[in-house]
Amino acid sequence: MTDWKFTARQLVRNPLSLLGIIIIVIFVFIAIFAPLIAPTPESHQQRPYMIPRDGYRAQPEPPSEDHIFGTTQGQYDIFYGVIWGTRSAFRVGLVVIGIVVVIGILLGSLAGYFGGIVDEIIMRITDVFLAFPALILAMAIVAALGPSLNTVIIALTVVSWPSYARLIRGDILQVREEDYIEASRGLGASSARVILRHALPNAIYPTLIMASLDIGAVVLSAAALSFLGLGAPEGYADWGQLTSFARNWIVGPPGDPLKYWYAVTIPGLFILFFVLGWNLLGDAFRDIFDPRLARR
Amino acid sequence: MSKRLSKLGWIVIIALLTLALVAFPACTQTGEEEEEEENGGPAIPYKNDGIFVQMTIGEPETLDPAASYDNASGEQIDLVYETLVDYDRGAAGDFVGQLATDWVWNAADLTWTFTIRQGVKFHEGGDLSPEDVEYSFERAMIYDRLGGPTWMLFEPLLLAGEYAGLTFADVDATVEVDGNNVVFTLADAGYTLIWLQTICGGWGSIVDKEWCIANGEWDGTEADIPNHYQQEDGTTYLWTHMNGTGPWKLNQWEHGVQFKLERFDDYWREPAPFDFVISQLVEEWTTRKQALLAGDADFVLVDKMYIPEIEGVADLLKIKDLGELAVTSMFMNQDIETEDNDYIGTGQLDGNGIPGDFFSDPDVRKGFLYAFDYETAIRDIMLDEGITPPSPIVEGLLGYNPDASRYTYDLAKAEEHLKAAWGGQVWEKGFKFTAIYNSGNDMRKAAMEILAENLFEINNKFQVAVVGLPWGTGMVPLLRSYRLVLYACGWGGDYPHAHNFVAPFMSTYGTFSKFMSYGSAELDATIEAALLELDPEEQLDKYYELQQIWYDDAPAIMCWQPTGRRWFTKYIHGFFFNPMIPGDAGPLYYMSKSAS
Amino acid sequence: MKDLIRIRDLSVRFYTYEGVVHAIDDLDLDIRQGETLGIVGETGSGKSMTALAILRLVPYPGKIESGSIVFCDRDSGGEVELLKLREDRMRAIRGNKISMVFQEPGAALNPVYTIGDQISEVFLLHRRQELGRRARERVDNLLNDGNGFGAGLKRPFWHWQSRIYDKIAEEPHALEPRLLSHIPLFRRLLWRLKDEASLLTVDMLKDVEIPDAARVAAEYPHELSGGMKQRAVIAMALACSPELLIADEPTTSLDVTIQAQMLELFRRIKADKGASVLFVTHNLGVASEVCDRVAVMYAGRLCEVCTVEELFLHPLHPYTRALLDAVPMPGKELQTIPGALADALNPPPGCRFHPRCPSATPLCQQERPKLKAVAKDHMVACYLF
Amino acid sequence: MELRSYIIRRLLLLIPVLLGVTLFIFGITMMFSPTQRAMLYVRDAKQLADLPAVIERYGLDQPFVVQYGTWLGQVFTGNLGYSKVVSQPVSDAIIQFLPATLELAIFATPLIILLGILLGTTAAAHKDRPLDHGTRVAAILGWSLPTFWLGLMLLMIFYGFLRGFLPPGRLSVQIDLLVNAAPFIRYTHINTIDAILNLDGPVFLDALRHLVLPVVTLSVVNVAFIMRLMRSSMLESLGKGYILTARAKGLAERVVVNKHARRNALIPVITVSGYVFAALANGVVITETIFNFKGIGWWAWQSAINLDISSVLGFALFNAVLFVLVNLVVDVLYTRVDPRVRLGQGVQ
Repeated sequence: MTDWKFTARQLVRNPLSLLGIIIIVIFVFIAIFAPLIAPTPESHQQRPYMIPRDGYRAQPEPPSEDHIFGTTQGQYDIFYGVIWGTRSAFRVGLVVIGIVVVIGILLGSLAGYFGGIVDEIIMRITDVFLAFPALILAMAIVAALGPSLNTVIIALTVVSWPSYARLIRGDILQVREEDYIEASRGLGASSARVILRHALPNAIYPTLIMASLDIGAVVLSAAALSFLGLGAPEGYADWGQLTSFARNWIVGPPGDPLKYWYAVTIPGLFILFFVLGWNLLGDAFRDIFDPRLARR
Repeated sequence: MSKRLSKLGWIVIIALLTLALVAFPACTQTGEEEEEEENGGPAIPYKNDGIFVQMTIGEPETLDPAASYDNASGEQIDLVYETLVDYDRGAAGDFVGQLATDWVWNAADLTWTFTIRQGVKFHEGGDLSPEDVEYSFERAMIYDRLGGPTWMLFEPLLLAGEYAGLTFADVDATVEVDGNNVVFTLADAGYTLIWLQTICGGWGSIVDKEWCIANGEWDGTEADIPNHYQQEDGTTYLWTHMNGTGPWKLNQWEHGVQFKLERFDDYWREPAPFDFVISQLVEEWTTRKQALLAGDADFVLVDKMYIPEIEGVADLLKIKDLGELAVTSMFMNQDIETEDNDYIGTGQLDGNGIPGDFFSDPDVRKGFLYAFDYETAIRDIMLDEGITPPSPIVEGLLGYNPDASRYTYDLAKAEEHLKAAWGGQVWEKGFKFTAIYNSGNDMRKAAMEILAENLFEINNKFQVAVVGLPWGTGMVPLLRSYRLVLYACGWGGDYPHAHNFVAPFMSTYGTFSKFMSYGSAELDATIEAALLELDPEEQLDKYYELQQIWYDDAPAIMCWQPTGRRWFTKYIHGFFFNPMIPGDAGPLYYMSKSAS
Repeated sequence: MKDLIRIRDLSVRFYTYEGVVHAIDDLDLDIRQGETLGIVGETGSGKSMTALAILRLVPYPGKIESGSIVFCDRDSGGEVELLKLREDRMRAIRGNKISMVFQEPGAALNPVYTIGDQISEVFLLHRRQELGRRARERVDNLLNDGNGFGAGLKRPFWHWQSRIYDKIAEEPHALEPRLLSHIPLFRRLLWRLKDEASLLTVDMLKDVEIPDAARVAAEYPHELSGGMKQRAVIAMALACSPELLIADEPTTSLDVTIQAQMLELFRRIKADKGASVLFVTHNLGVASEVCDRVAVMYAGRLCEVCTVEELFLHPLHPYTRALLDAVPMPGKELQTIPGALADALNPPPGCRFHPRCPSATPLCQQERPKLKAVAKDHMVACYLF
Repeated sequence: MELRSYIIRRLLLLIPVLLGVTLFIFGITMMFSPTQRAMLYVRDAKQLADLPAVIERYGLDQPFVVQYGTWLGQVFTGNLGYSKVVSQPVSDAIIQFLPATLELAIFATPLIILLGILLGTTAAAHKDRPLDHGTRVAAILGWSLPTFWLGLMLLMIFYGFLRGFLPPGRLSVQIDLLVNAAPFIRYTHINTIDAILNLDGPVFLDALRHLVLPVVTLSVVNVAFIMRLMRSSMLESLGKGYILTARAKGLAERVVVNKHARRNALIPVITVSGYVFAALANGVVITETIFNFKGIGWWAWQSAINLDISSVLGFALFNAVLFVLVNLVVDVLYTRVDPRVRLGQGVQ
């Protein structure tokens, strides 16, 4: 456990990772308390994730008392959108990472432990998926299944599981060579037991941590898909979509080019900070886990 | 690393210097242009002398005049091809000769005789002859693209809607060459004016017979018809090639990027005012706006919602209050195809879907019509630049009844009707379905959302999901296979006659009514009677009657009839408005561009 | 014998997360001309750091805190304070006057360059003038002998080359060649320098008894055996006939048979070139074979400095004795040193060896014993003497 | 093993992967019912009116294997379907739109690699000093930037304040006419290269002006990626024994870093440069969309939002094949850079 303490101390002592932690904590807070921070209007109770709108006019309105971040195209309230969008972001990120890690552990450990034909088959399948640039495959899947938040989750899962399966397989392969697995096998433990009890915990802690820190990247991809119009239905609280609403309002009328700055800047900053938080943490962890940069 | 620069450092510096070099001329260029005006933002510089640049969002589907039935295609065809006669400037009832020098109506024989202009050259070098005219019309009719414009030709000539069921002899007899004349035989005197109006459209364009045949088009014989009747889309030579007699000829078509026309030097009239006419495809507004303000575009499409953005710009030519002959409606399909249909939920009236015949109950339709907030739509969506038409016969058409019965926003009445619908089951169980608009059209989307929102407010078991689907690839297949439930669509007139609005909306064969299973033989007869009525008074009554039928049947929600606006840079001169010109940029041949 | 290197009060510290490590603490040491001085000690005793300090190559986060290292140039007779030298002057000494052979020949060679490239680099760096002269001679020969049409065409080019190389021979950092060597494409025009360097390289490789030297020069490190690699590394270190060769455990990672060959090579080199050798090793046996004098280090400090004979016959310092007892020898019971190596972060006060010393006194715990001469060529830092 | 036989062997190994790729792509389309697929593929009103006939004609109700075989046969003859959004076959669309994207890549790739390597080297050489922290923060920031948002912000600034300075699109109107007119020969349809080949300065400058913003947008994220990788790789390399050797030789720090350390540090960077291709392929979709730069990414986006499945899948297939080939090239390149690698074996 001293290792964990050391890790924790490293994280807190490094200003960058500390900043990352703070950012993530703030976002977690926003996600949990979204209904308090941005209460859902009465008429919207049944569908809190749909951003309430104030009329149907296209032109964004600047921040005011009613809409502290202003409204974006179609009079969607930006504040409500970004606050509830935090929940959407966590949802996409956690679900995708969760599924991906489960699939990764399952297939990765199967491949890594049994090797041979099992390994070969699983690895060739990952080859197929890794043959596509990720976003393009995700785009194709979303387009084929019809754009929605769920298809985005499916698509991102499909494109990201192979690399985790490979990572975990690699970890398992490494551990398998180590003596104590042989030893426990010698004592008559079953393969599954060996994997579950010994190999997995030792092999994959770092991988798991790195995976969970990929939430930022997943959310970034989801936002990109949403921005391209291949995400949640219109009006759904989602950062990428809020950004895409601003696309036609990047430049204000002549003489006031930054008139609609809030429409594009605010949702973008939310994405940026969210991803930044995870990346800062990820960077710190990478240094901690990197044996090449072992502490001196 | 030492203070000295590495090789890489040098490369980066050189790269940056190159960038700076590139930026410099650009910078100085803008520096000269940016003369701030007191009000109305910076002056728009004069650019691209002799070139007309417009930025729009639609790309031509086809360049074949006999197949084209969309605005973007029609616009280019209008500039490249010519028709026998054309509307005289803005007036929709007066005509000027184009490829015809003279036209005479013979009431006894029901014939229109057109004298063909001499000395007109096609772009590829051919001379215009009466045979070309005959060939053009016959080709359009034997090709008869499904979903194309040809139905408009069959109706006046043969009282038919399509080639199926006719013979070549029938078609051949309607168009005959007589010396230097071409004689059209109409089926009824009621079509006299409509025929002239019809052939002003792009489908009346004259193509070069010899050139067409040489390039594998229909050879003019009956034997060759099966090869060309309803030929598959994209396979006709004319689909991607143009050879007209108009002031411009095709220069280059970069699919998805731009469409370029260049001046045709052997044009029979004064040469065209622009060396090039370039139509660029720019989907997003910011780029279009910036191009307009930077003088890179002379005309851009401005959606209603963006009007406040550029209203204050001094250097723009702002043209307002144009009476467009167009209407946007939401259609309710009374007989939905339920197989493989993702948009009707469970397909049952169980609160999670709707049955295929959901909209066949008039109470449902009327409930919907009362639930739409017409005023909010005009105010918020149209920014007060439009009106709510009571029926498809919109303002500006002969037959329009300003006092016709109309539906208004009335949630109480809506509730009343919806409670009565399907024996109270609708109210009790609720419904759920997906309404479709063509993605990118935010105005239609907003209209649907207003409706959905209001229905939800009446009873929150009424759930309408609003989803955008691409027009060509998403909506059209669903529409044509009767799978759309409630969908928004717009109609722009082909010719300025009430019939052109009644038929698509109310007849059994109509573009819209057919696909919402509205209409009956009886109604068709009423429509025909109104059309063929020669007495103006009587005709007016009959069209009024049709409007009342529309009100009683309540088949669709009439959302709005827009009032047109156009935006040019101030260097463009000579625009006049005619709702029948397919291109928004107007009559380019009569327009010009100069720095003054 | 005159001194070649005089180290006085040298302190090297490492500033780590955990705290400050005193890697070398007030070290005084002389290296004489022509001698082989061994530094022995356990891992972490600071012996390698001493070697690196002489070259001023103490790795980050280490820092030479204080002290002086004076280098007495045998050729010029001048004395320079290495620690105060400008960086570029220091570079001119590294690999030229003082060079170093590292422990792991596999790691010491850059895997992506050929052996020849890596050795030529030294010549190109420190022997530019000579290379320029040789290249010029070669061009002049061409000018004199060249006949025929081709030569006629090339003649102006040769003239130009002759001039450039002449300039390099006179003043290697003259403007024109310097400009040339910085412009990517033109740099290639100086290819004759490289050619000459390769010739010298092959000679050098032959010198360290590498068979088939020309072939080896064109090979990559991974294609050679450990012994060959070490020979190559030694050749690299000897390329410029240094006055001091620092060998940091040069034989540790090699097989025993190769070790013997290597030691033989070192002895021969010393005899041939008359260079001083600073031989860092933890192996007393190896030290006894090559060294004239030996310095024993413990926890960053010198314990004892004496001739190799004295060390084995009359070891004085308790640590030296313990060290000798720990050397396995037939018929002798092996003894281990009790306790663990001093904690570098919190070294014990006074004599650093006192916690493990069998004869420690209270004074040893308080004050640091100074290195003092107890006999000719024998110094020891212990209160017992 | 010889390079040629190595390449041949690798190409053979690609066959199962590519078969898997096609199977996967085809599998996606097979999730639709025959009717839906009929609606996807036909573009003709007449055929839409009679979908069962279409199903019959194209055998859309045949067993999976049969349909897959038919489809694979078409793919091999270059028939990837019809792109409705640009009214031409998918293969033609790829040919039409590829040059623009290549042009972006031609400028972005060297920028990404050179800048990434330079910054990574610099950061590593200044480890734990302000320069390192600065570049590191910049890299994390760059890595976290949503590309689409960056593009929009650039547009906001350059449109808002420097109108006409760095315009969207590929060429200005008049330059475009010039390029398509007689004396100018379009060898490659890559404007900058054509301009050089035609020795036409104005065209070159105009094309370059249009490239600046998209290239910058495309590069930022990837520069950050390469930089991070390069930094850690350099740090590893700088800790190696041969660096000490090089310093002990008396080499200047500049030479030590740029020659001895970097050459070694580049090896892992080369192994991931395949991912740079993937990142570029992903990036062009967003970049071209934002800057109205009509390349293959824009077309893919248009197809995707128009649910033009055959185009999107054709595009994905094209990218997969390209990506696989790029990885092959990277592997071959790798053997060239690292003398320790023997063909067909990999390191160690």
